[in-house]
Amino acid sequence: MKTAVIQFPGSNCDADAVYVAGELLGQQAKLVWHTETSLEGVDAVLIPGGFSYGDHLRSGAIAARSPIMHEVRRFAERGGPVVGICNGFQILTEAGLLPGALTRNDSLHFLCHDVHLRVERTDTIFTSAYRQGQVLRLPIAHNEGNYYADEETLARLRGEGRVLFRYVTPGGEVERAANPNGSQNNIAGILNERGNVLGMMPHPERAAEALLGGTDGRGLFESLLAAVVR
Amino acid sequence: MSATQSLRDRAATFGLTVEEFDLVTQAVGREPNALEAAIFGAMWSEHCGYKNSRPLFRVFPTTGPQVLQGPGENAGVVDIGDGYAVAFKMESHNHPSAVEPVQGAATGVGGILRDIFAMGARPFAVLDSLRFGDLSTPRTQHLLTGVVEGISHYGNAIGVPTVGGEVTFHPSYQENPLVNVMALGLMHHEDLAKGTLGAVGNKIVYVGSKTGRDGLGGAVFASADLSDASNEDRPAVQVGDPFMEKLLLEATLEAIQKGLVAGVQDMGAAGLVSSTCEMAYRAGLGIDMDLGAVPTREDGMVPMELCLSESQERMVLVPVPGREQELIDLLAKWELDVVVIGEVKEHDRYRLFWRGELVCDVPVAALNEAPKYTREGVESAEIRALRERDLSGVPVPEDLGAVLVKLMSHPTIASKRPIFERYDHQVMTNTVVVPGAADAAVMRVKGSRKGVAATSDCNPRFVYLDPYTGAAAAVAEAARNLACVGATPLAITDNLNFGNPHRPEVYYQLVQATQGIADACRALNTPVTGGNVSLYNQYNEAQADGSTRTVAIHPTPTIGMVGVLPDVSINATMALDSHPQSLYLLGN
Amino acid sequence: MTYLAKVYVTLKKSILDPQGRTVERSLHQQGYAEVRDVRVGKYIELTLEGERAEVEARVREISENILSNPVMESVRFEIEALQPA
Amino acid sequence: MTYLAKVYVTLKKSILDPQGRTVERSLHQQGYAEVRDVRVGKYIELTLEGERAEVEARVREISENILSNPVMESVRFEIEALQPA
Ligand SMILES: Nc1ncnc2c1ncn2[C@@H]1O[C@H](COP(=O)(O)OP(=O)(O)O)[C@@H](O)[C@H]1O
Repeated sequence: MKTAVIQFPGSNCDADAVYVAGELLGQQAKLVWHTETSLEGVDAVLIPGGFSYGDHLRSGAIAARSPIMHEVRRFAERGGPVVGICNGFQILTEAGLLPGALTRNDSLHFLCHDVHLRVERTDTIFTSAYRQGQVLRLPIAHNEGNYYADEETLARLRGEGRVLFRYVTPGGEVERAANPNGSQNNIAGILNERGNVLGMMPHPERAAEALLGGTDGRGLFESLLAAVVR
Repeated sequence: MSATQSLRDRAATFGLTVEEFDLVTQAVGREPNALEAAIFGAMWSEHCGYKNSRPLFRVFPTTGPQVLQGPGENAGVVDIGDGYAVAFKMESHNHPSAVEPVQGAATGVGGILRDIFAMGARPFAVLDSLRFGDLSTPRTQHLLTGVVEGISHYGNAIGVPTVGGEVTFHPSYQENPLVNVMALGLMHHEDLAKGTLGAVGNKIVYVGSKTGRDGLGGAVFASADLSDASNEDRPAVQVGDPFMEKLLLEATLEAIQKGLVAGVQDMGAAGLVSSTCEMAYRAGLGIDMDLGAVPTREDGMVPMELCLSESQERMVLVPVPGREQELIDLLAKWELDVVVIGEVKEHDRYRLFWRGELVCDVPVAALNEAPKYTREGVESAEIRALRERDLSGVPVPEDLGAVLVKLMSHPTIASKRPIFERYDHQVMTNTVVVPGAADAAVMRVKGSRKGVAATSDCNPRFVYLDPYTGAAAAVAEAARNLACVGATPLAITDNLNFGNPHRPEVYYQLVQATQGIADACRALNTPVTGGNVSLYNQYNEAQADGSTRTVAIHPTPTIGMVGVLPDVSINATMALDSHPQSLYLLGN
Repeated sequence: MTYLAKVYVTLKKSILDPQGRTVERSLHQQGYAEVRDVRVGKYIELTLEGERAEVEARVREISENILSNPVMESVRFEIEALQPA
Repeated sequence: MTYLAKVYVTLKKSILDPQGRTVERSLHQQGYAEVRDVRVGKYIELTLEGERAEVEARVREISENILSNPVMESVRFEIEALQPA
């Protein structure tokens, strides 16, 4: 699997993404600078976390309008898998590749701690390595992860099974107390209509090694690998 | 200010005493002009020239086989084996944080990170040591919230994890909080960069943010020396831009790794002047610089403002001759503006030009050789009495359980989770021991089995009562914290936060504390590789009779210590596993 | 001609504004009990050159496509001619 | 009477506005080369009850002491009477 990790000025989880998709998975991963205009020969695109353009104006807003995003859109239209993590999720919504928006955490604070997520579906290219309903422990680190969409969009997301991850209690219950940022419906990650674009706030790449305290995030990369190789 | 007053009469407006002004006249060989006087004032300030503290540093051990770079550069560097080294340093941003906590603390993080990547190291951990007054007051709540927000804003955005620190509360910090930030960077030995100029003919390149009138608001200059911009136009607060710094960081490291730079230095206190003339001093060479080339954010800036502005996110680079264009292209890729502002010269002068005119021409050496003062220290009788108070008569409380609860609920002891959860402590995916898990943080080193551990410590109450033993104890505590995660201590950086050194009782604390640090470092084989001094931390306390009295903060020599783990997977935390375990008490 | 555009970006009424709520609570605590409906938005100033109609069209584009996100924000703007310096 | 107060908080001219600078650059890259001097500030709305003069005094206090930091920001406000709903 050849992964392109898109690098914007201000991206800061780019090297972490390359480390997991490349080193840990034993695959190829390369950084692609935001002014580049080709994704030739790439199997998967990863838009990493960070503070692209300092998160100025709105998080993800300026990055979403940079040249490479045109190419990412075409890649997604061809059915190529695209994952946006944290700031990457914000960029995907700003670019219109995913519906809704990510607004300020309801606590108004940046939060960095582990959360529990429930895997809502396993018949996707991102979650085949997990069990249905499996509860994952992954870290979050964001200021603006509060997912918002209008009622109609939410109803569609639910109806079409496009909510892939929800914040839950360690026991797997969707409860207000398990929601770190005020996201509607405890949404932590969603898919596009076609199911090949994923945006999520938690950081699977930070939980891919036992040394760092957890391996629950690894399944996402393994699922993707299996899908691409197949 | 009367028009007839000579520069010498108003030496104080340049931060010089009359005696110092005369020393400048002697060194320059004539009376300095106002710009030159101000430049000397800045370079001879405590912050740049360490005129009160340097003599005290002589007691510190600074060498050892592990030390690759001792004091004197942007940061100290220690060897951790396998070809890797760690650059680290601590710096204070106390006064700015007292005025504007968010930006004050944020720019503190920005400044220390520049010191680290100017050494060629990639910053990979930040620790923050914070002291505030009474948490029940609105002022302290405002300061604490703001400082934490500032650190989190800057550190999170630039993508360096904040992995540890300490927060304590004591009334002596009510008006004058302390914000000490330590940063660590990782590098390969061969990438060690220095703040120097290389050879004659080398160009001096300015990169980063444009220069504004930042940091001149607090200056005491006579208005005649500045442009006619009103005071309103001279912000006392500097705003930090972590986004710009992230670009600077990536560009600087890439330039160093590609061998494009002969010298690097960040522009910190006293901005352009201190960075360039320190570089010249290290190289033993001179500089010719055109102030007109300095990119400005505002119109009408004059030489004094250009020289002393403390605008953030600026660096000085010296390209390797012949590779200037490569460097400029690289910086452009990172969307950074770059200008050549000067050249390295054979002579030993610091020469500045403005609109074709030579406006400053002074010896580099004199600028960098501030006079040194040793004073007389006397212990305060009041404090001695406190220390010697007989405590044998204090009764043991009956309900020790209640005492425990009371202690645990003191903000200094209570959990710091609400603070460290606002810091991204995992970005870069190296943090093996996270905040709250132990008293020191542990980072792995990708590409090696090694781990790096870091901690910051000081118990100011102890130092107040007994500065020698208290400061030594801070070093010992830091070493214990490292040992408890499985690391071997390597070296320390320190941040000496004290009151006004002209007061004998404060000077006494400084002398005793530095001696305590030195002796403890010798005993533990952890040399001092750098540090920072913040003096004049004091406040006015209202007295019963309506008068006020100047009181110094508790003396606070914060110790930042770095250690190495041979195998990072073998580490320890405080967690007790659920199965039966035994607890042992070591020591006496 | 040189124009100053003032752009106001506010969260849509239907969207909860946690920042506004926090400011409101703090105002209440500080004795301003009569304050309600606090909303915090953005105020952006920009200067640009051109003919009035064209400037207006450009500012509209910028405001609607870049300075605000229609999913959650409303935007309005004003334009005023600047005296030549 | 009920009043709507509109408060504008801007960074002082001499203070670095990283947000404005970044937005300006991005506008240039997206083809709006004629835009300059972009400054990003805050726009706060609040509703409050009282006599006009008193409301004005209260809003001034709130604006100057709470909603802005005089060390780095300028603040101005407008007050308009709201039609009773
Ligand atoms: N300001 C801070 N920033 C980051 N981490 C902090 C901060 N203050 C405390 N911590 C972390 O919280 C934990 C407990 O700290 P502290 O209460 O100071 O313990 P101790 O006094 O026993 O060293 C440590 O892991 C420490 O690094």
